[in-house]
Amino acid sequence: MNFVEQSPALLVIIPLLTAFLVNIVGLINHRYCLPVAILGILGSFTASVITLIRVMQNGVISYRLGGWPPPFGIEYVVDHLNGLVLVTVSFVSLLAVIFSKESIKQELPEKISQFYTLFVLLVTGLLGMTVTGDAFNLYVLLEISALTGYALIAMGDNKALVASFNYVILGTIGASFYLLGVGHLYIMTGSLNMANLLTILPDLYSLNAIFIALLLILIGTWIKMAFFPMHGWLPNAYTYAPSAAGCLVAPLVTKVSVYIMIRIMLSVFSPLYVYSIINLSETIVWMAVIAIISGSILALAQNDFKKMLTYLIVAEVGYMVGGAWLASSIGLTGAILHIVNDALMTLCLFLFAGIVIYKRGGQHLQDLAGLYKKMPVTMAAFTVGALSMIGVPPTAGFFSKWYLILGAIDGGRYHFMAALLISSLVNAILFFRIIEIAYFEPKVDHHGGEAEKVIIEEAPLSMLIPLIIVALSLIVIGLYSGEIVTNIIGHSVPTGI
Amino acid sequence: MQSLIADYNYWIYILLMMIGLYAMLAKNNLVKKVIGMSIFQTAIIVFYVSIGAKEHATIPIIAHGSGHGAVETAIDVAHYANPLPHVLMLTAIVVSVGTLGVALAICLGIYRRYNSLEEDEIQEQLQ
Amino acid sequence: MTIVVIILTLAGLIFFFATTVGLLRFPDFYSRMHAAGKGDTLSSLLMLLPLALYNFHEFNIANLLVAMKILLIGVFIFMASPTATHAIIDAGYEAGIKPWTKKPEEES
Amino acid sequence: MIWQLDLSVLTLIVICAFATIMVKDLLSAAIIFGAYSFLMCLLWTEMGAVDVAFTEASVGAGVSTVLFFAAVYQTTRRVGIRKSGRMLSKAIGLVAALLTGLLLIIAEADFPGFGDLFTPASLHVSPYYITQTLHDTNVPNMVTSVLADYRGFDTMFETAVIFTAGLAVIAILRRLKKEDRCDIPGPYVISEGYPDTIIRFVARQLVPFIQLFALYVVAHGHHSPGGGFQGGVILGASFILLAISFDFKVVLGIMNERWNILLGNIGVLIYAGIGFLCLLLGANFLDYSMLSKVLPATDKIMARSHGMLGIEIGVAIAVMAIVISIYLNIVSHGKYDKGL
Repeated sequence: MNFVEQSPALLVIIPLLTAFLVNIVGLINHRYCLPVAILGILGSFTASVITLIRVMQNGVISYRLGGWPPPFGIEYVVDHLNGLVLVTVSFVSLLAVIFSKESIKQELPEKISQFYTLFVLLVTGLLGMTVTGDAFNLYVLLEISALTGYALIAMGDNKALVASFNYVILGTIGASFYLLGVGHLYIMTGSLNMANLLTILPDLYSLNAIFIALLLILIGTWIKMAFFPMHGWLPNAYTYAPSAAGCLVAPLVTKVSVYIMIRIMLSVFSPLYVYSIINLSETIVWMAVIAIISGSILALAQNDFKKMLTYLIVAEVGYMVGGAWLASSIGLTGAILHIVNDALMTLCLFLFAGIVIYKRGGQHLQDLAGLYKKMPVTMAAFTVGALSMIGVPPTAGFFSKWYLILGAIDGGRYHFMAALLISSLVNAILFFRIIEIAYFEPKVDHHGGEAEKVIIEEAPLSMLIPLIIVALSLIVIGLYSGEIVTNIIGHSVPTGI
Repeated sequence: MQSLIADYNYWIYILLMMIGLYAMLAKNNLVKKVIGMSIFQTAIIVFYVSIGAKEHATIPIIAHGSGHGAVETAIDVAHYANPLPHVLMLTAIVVSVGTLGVALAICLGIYRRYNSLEEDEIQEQLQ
Repeated sequence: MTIVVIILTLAGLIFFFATTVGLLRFPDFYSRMHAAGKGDTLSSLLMLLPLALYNFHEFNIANLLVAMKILLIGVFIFMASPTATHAIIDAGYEAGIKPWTKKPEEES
Repeated sequence: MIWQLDLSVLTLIVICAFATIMVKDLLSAAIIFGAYSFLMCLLWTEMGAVDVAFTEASVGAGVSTVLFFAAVYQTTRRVGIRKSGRMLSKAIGLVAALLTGLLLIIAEADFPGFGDLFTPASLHVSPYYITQTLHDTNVPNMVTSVLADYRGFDTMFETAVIFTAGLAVIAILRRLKKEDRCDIPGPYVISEGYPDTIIRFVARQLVPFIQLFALYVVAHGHHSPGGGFQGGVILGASFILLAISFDFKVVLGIMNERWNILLGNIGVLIYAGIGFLCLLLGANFLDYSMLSKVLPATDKIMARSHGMLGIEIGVAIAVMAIVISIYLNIVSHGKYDKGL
């Protein structure tokens, strides 16, 4: 066996096998679950990095599962776009699994083995969705990640069950719409392979059925990514989920759905079709504008820190959908870069929320009071995440926003640019309010207790280290975003849209 | 009118789909929603299986073909129904029963906490 | 052979029809279940028998196997269907459903 | 296809769907839904999709209905009387349904005719499967060969989906602590009175036959409709029959919780393990032809056939364990003490 040769399959197979091992090991002793899960995800991360390097050296990789040639068997296709997303997904899940150690001990002590099995299966589903080149295989993996997501969210407190039920209903509608769209493509072309569809479809571009297939797939992915009018399931589900589960679900599920949308747009339908032949991009950019603004305003109205973050996710999804539909290659570049950045930023903020819940037992804004003195390192990392969310230059968030704004100007969509700026402003207000609470308002008002020594109570290292890594990576990616754009994203964005 | 009669399968699947979707979104009872979900998913299965149907075709199993690799007569493609949608739908049925199990489990969990399966009563208790 | 098959099928259909009429027209739970349980089992058998026979238009081992399988279905229906009827009636009895009597109900 | 039969079954299906949604009693809804599934099964047999019909018969009409029953048994049959103020969600539902219907009707105009021999779907990829299945894999049932070999990767994740579902049910419902604060007692009292001898006797006689049939379905999936999934569901159903006719404890006596979970894992591991073995032997993942290196006296084609049998067995084990586990969890509300 050649590890390098087989890396596209291994990056999905390793976590899949790990999931079952975790469960079997959990029957013996709960303590062994976490190390096995970490090892599995680490293996998957290694495989994805190797795959990305191979792609950067040799170009697109195609892997035939079962050895059958593409239109008949299932094919894995790794190009620059999903290579990047793969590395992001496995990196984020690696940090999230390390973080989960203490938090899961506190929140779900008796279901550790189930939690980690579902966790690793969710990672498998997300990686598989990213790497596959077959439209139906994507559906199966979509359902794996959806089912694990429902269960992980439902493991939270009482409200989580109701939220999870809504998620089941809407998520099933989303997945079914996707399946229906694929069915429409299948009845018109007879193929399920994405690359094959790309070659067959141009003859059929004039038909309504193809347009409706695209529309159904778009609606399906929009429900999955909580694009604004269809976002109803997201805030409650992510707010009440166990914090270790939230750290995995919140950064990744919506982003992978955005990736799927872009993949379908570029690799099943061509840029020519989605941007020129059909006349949808103006409408969708307007929808994205509404999503960004309403997400930001709803976030302003929240008192619950985690709920505020979930509404910010809704706004961020608007960024990416809008960027993808700007019909300019710069905008698309921005959207893809934002998938990576937003996954890391959301991870950073949710890790922070997890630490606050762990230490303070609550997620209300007032629970953050006085944190700067008690947990300086945590708050420093949080500040990096917040600055990135606002879009302050050295951090990663600035650059993707910059590309998005350039794309908006390039495509002449000034309302989108305005929405981005308004959203940045709202983010600034939100995060400075939090920083103010955390910095200036001490938890108990101390009359004359000026000399009182503040005890530094940082979170355990297993929680702190992922947070520090992700904060650092936000800065590093910010500094190297030019290289990422030219060396990786540039190859996957079609020029001259 | 011709297509109305000829393509009746497609019309029925659209109708079932609408029934399921309506039940999922509008019904108040959680188990009813789950039933709506199952109807919605079977509607899609009807759609796919209809794609695979061929006039005067038989089931996709090659008759008397157990001789090791040796095929006595040439296989007529039109003689067998298209197997691919069947395979896809086997997967879809499995997925739907999985979703059903999880949805019912969540319903039970909700009932344990709120002593009700009605959405509005649960919402009242949540506030 | 064909004539036997036709006669048996017709008999099966008649029994099925009687079952359905009984299920719809009988006055109470128990008599309806009685119609369903008895008529259904017999008519299924009457339908399966001609199917097995019809398969023998050409006698060979493969056809014999198919006929055996069809008859096996009949055997299992004969075991399962009355038991199911019994279980339903038992449940009805435990739930306290009163049997119908000839006297009009309002007197009691 | 006989279109008259087709049409009448479809009409009945629509009536059943309406009735399921409209009826005011959840138990009746579950029963009508069972009838709906059975009609679906009939429809698919009639369209030539025997494997789908078999799966629907075992899953839709069998296990799904039992799961609905178990859920209703643990909760309530009551469907609340609708209060006013639900107009908004009704309107959303209606608008969404109508819009979707409209979209699909527009798309339908471009579809090739139903039952047409020369649709793209039956000309592009599927002729390869139909003509090559014997040549490539020596399996006459093309559904099995496509399911387990050409698109075996889908099927592996399909098994993983059912495993995920089982685990999700355990994660949501299973209660390991003895007492739960917000516990509501089950609404129905099981009559502990007379054990019904007739039912128990017949069930005891039937269970071995059911299990034998399930094994036949698994083993004979290459030549006839059926395969690992259907066989596994039937095996699971035989245990459910035991649980219903005897006692909850009988099933736990045969297969306790740890074994059940272990079997579920082992089943999927057999599948993924065979795939991984191919990878270790130097081929791509799930390329069974490479198994001819380790299996005695098989050429590459027979190796594919044997590989398929292996994964079918894995699927059957996993599905059996998971079906039992989902049922036991739902019917005992996650407490594994007593139930239907």
